[in-house]
Amino acid sequence: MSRIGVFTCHCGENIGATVDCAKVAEMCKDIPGVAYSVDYKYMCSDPGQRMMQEAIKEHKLDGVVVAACSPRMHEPTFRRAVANAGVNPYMCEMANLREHCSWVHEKGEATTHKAADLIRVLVEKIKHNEPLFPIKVPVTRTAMVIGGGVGGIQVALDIANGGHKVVLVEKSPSIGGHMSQLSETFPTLDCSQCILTPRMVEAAQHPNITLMTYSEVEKVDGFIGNFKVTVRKKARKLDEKLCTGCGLCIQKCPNKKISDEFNEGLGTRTAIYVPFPQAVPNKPVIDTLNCTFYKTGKCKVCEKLCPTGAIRFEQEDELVTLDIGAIVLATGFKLMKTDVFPEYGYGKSKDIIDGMQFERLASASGPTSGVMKRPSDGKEPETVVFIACSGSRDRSKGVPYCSKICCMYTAKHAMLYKHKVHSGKAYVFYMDIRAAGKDYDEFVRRAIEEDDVKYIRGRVSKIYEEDGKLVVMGADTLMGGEPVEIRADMVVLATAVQSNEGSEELAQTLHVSYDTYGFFAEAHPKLRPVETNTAGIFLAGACQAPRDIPETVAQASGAAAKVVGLFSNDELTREPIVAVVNRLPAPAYSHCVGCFLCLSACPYQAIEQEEIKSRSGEVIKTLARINPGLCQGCGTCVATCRTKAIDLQGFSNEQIYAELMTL
Amino acid sequence: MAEPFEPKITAFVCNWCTYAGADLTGTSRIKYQSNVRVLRVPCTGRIDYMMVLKALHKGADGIIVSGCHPNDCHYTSGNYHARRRWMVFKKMMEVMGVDMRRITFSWVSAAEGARWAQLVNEVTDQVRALGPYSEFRQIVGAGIE
Amino acid sequence: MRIGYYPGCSLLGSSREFDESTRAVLKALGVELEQVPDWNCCGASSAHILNHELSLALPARILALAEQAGLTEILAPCAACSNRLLSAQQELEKHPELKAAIEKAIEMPYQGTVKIVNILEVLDRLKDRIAEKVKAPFTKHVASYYGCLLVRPPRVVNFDRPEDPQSMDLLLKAVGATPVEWPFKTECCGAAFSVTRTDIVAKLSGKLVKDAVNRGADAIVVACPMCHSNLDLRRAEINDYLQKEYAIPAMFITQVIGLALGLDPRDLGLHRHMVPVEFTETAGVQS
Amino acid sequence: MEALKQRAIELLEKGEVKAVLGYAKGTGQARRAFFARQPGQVDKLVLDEACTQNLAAYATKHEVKKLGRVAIVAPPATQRALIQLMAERQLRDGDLAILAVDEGAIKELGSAAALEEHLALKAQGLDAKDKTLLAKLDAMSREDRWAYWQNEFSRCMKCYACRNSCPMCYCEHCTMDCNRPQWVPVASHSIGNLEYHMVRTMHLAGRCVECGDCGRACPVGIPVHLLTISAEETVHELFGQRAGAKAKLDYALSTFKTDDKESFIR
Repeated sequence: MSRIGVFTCHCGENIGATVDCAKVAEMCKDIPGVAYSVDYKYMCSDPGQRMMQEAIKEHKLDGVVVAACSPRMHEPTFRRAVANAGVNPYMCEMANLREHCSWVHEKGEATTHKAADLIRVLVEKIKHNEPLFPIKVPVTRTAMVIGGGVGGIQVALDIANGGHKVVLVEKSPSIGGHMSQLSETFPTLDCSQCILTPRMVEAAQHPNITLMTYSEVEKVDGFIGNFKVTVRKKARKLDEKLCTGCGLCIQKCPNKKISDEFNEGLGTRTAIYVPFPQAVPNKPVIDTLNCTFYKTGKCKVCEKLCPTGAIRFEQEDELVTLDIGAIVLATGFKLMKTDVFPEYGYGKSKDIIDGMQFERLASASGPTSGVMKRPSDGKEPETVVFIACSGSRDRSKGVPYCSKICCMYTAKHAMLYKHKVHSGKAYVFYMDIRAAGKDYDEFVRRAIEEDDVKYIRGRVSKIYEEDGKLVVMGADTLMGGEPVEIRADMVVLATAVQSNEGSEELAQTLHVSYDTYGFFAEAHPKLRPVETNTAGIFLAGACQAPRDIPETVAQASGAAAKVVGLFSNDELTREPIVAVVNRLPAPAYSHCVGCFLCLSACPYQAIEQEEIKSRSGEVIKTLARINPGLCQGCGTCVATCRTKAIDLQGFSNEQIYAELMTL
Repeated sequence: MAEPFEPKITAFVCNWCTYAGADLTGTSRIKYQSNVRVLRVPCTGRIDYMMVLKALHKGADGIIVSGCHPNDCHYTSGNYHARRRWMVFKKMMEVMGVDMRRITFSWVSAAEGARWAQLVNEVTDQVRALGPYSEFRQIVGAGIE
Repeated sequence: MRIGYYPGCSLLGSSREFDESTRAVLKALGVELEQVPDWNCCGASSAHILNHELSLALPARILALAEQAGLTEILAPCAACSNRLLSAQQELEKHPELKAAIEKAIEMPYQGTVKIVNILEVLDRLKDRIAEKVKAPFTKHVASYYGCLLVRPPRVVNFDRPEDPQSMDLLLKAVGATPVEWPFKTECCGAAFSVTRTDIVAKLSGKLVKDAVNRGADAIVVACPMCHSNLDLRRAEINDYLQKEYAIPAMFITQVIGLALGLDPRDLGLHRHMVPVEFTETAGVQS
Repeated sequence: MEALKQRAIELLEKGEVKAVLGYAKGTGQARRAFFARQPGQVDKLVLDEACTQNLAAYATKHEVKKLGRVAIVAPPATQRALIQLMAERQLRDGDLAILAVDEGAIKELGSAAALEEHLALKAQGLDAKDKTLLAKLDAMSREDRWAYWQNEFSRCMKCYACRNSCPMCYCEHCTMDCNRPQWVPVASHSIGNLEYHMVRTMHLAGRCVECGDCGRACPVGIPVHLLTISAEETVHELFGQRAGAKAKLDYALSTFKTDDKESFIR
């Protein structure tokens, strides 16, 4: 027989004025199993808690119902108090006499009866409560950051400076990401390379950071604090330890006409190459698709010339498995290509370029050394048209969302162009100018007012070539829809920001959710913006949604703080409100029949398969098992299970049934 | 003279939205009728239809099932799963001839204190007008209690 | 092959040659046309601007008549007609209550089962047969001009690529012509202003004529009576506006195919054009 | 029939299967399940209009699984049940040789993929009698429907024949056997019967292959199959999917779409 104590709180006048607390306490004495019932002015006060603790000891209580305010308010308080009196904290439940009764009903018999009812229900529940213990999960204090752009670098540095090990995985040969491709950055127009390169070097030299460039995540197992991540180190065809980065191989490589990804196809590179001069690490890779040796079996010029003998033609990809405690995704974005717009000629014209290509044209380290030359014939463009929202906010052909960064970088592009070609004319076609950010609107105003960039509010319906010019046909909607025709030398499309190549596959590998457009989904759009639904996996930057640099960096530091917080303990402590699959002696083993229809009901991928094996190792039965490290305790699987093999601790079938049968 | 009929209303609510919304009703001191008894579960996803059946079994005249609005689920998708379950459950109950005017599904967020009061009042009034769910009580009476 | 035929008003009036050439070409290709009996106006231009119910009732009556005649498919060569018929059919399918009201108005049952096709769709089906039967390849540079109604709005007409259609180009290639790359395939000709604002037509269609010539076209090929009127009937205004005598003819796709099949230019109504089609007599012979 | 017998003998003789599960003559006009374990027993197999039982219900039994690979005579509903059992991981791909019977024609299907493809070609239709009854129920007032089922259930004695005949009711521990807590009263009184049938219906929504065996199994003639069939039809109407079509997990009630209709929610 249970020995339950009921403690009814007046909450001063808050409950006491509407509910006859003394009467409630009296009525509760008659509930079977209640060994003690008392009312008190303020249960949550120190004397109130002390009184409760003494009563627990004196009356040898094994369960407590505190009838006071909302459990969302004081449940932790009272559970702590109960624990201090030597009773398992999960043997304490709260009846909500204040928010759900005294504050919302009129004083009277019915309200007092309702108060007693609320208590009665929980007394019955408590009879079925089990002592629960916090779940402890050990934590491996090494983080993995996937993506080595500015976001990933920031996360890695912040975690490393917090004293924890970080593995920074980047799929291309160098860290730096898109930011390393930019010429200048808005709204300050400071050189992108100049501010990024020191960070790249810092990351490379940090004792707590291990760089894994030219590497990709292949497989992720485990759960928060205990991931096992398999990384594919793609073969650079080079012994990185021997290579000094002298660059002789690059100079002498005979194959020099390969389209250069870093320059967005506007320049060329060799078959053995580093993506850009400031690359970190400054070690080349061999592009085996274009290398003469891999194509014809002859050449090996680089191998002959390498002073340290570092070239390894026979080198193969390597798989490395790492123990990781937390993962941060910072895989960035890609731009929509210019060839998806039929009205703009499918990008057939070389002089219709995207924003990133313009960055390379404007960059001092770019293919034109920063001199404005249009790609088709190298002439200085006299008139340039910039088209914002190319593909963004376009339900019919593009993506419905706003790409967020284009308003700003288009203003920047127009300014950069005007700074380089003083006599040139710059036009911007836009839908709305979204320049919400510190110094952002001022920046756009500067482009319009000081640099004389002509902003035309309207869409461009068509671009066609005529006599060596690009005829841009549009409308000026602020002039009553007046058609506008501009004969331009170059057109820059601010194409939509899209989720990066392979992000859906990566999301599936990591079991994180993603939206229709392949952007990773945050756990809560407002309150948990840097977390994913999978515990221990966090987000930074444009892999979640279009983001600019300051936002990416801020979010990166946020994600890093989450990781450092997670790593501040040896063990993770989690509320034991988790689902459990029942276990029985052989031959049943469990009520679970292994239909796994619950699998897709779990928002957290916490349901695993567990094989029951005989002594000879033969699988007798396959059961569902719920990983307590991943389960968040929603109970959706419990309601899905036909055999009632799954139950939720703290809200078990027996507890709820008992409550229902008391109503 | 028999006492006027007061319906018994059972509400199943999720901890994070509707329960919190009902807390807000309290902190806002918005009054509503006291017929309802609230049963708290973590998520609408946890609400097994067995619970609704048992509530009817125990003589509930009206039932409220409520949780987070779509997209707002604390557990991301528990409410979406619940919604599907209710869609099928509702149709099954209709086929069985259960009076579905007595079961109300709703979304009440943690910010909708006034809406909770309104919902409870509406359901209470509606069920009071319908009278006791005697059809169901009869068959319970026919069993051995 | 037998197919229903809805000529519409244009094909009996200003664009008789479109009707003549369509009949002649399809006959040569072994297609039988069965005219929808007692057909009426499709409601283009006026009805669909002024009265929504009428804009549905008129096409619905045509389609209901076609249903009664046991037709499963009708060809509406005029782009405006086919556009109106399709729009009405789709709207009535989406709104059963409207359908009931319209059935009452036209005093006929309406099911909406008749498939509406434009001339390019029909010719496209016959492409292999056309290629086989070519007697005098039309070895000209042509600017294929689709106009707006054939491909827009895409969700209604659901035909070809709305920004950069290809079907006419492919047909023209099949009869030996070389379509020029030009940007104005679907640019506005000034359609409805043909009578009221010839100045606008001159400006808009003038752009088309000038560009087609600049890109080396010998003919502009169309599949819409309005396009044709503006490019042909209004050539004088166009030339006045452009201050230059442009002699490039505007031809219906059916006329081009007809010539290639070796049909008599008179049967194709080529003599009816304002801008003479100079190379007709020798078409296929000269290079 | 001859083709079936011939194939059955071959399978048994070559040792490809340990038994052929088919139909044999039962009492009177009835047909019963029959395991032919020797080529000589194959002659007892029959295949006619009266062979209605869904033999898939046997496929998940321990005793049958212990035999090893078994061939099973499978009319369309049985085929659907088998693929659904694979989706629910109760049968493994290749565990069975499926002798698909469609209007007399026999086709042997060895894998889930073959079965899936075979099923994709077929439209699933309801029995005319069931359709009429469902329409009749649909047309009733709610009160009449309640009265109808209460009247039907009044004959129910909870013999669980409907459950045991069902190929999808393979759980070793049924909710009905659940006593901590005792969700559904054991006794066959009104509330116990009602709750039993409600729970059975909900458990089969999205899983019912619409074979109708539960209704045929009922010794007192309650059309219990209409409940699960109408639930399955609801699932089809709402979510556009049916059980017994795919060998991969695709359970309507543990998946969702963010735009599922919710007009009933206020």
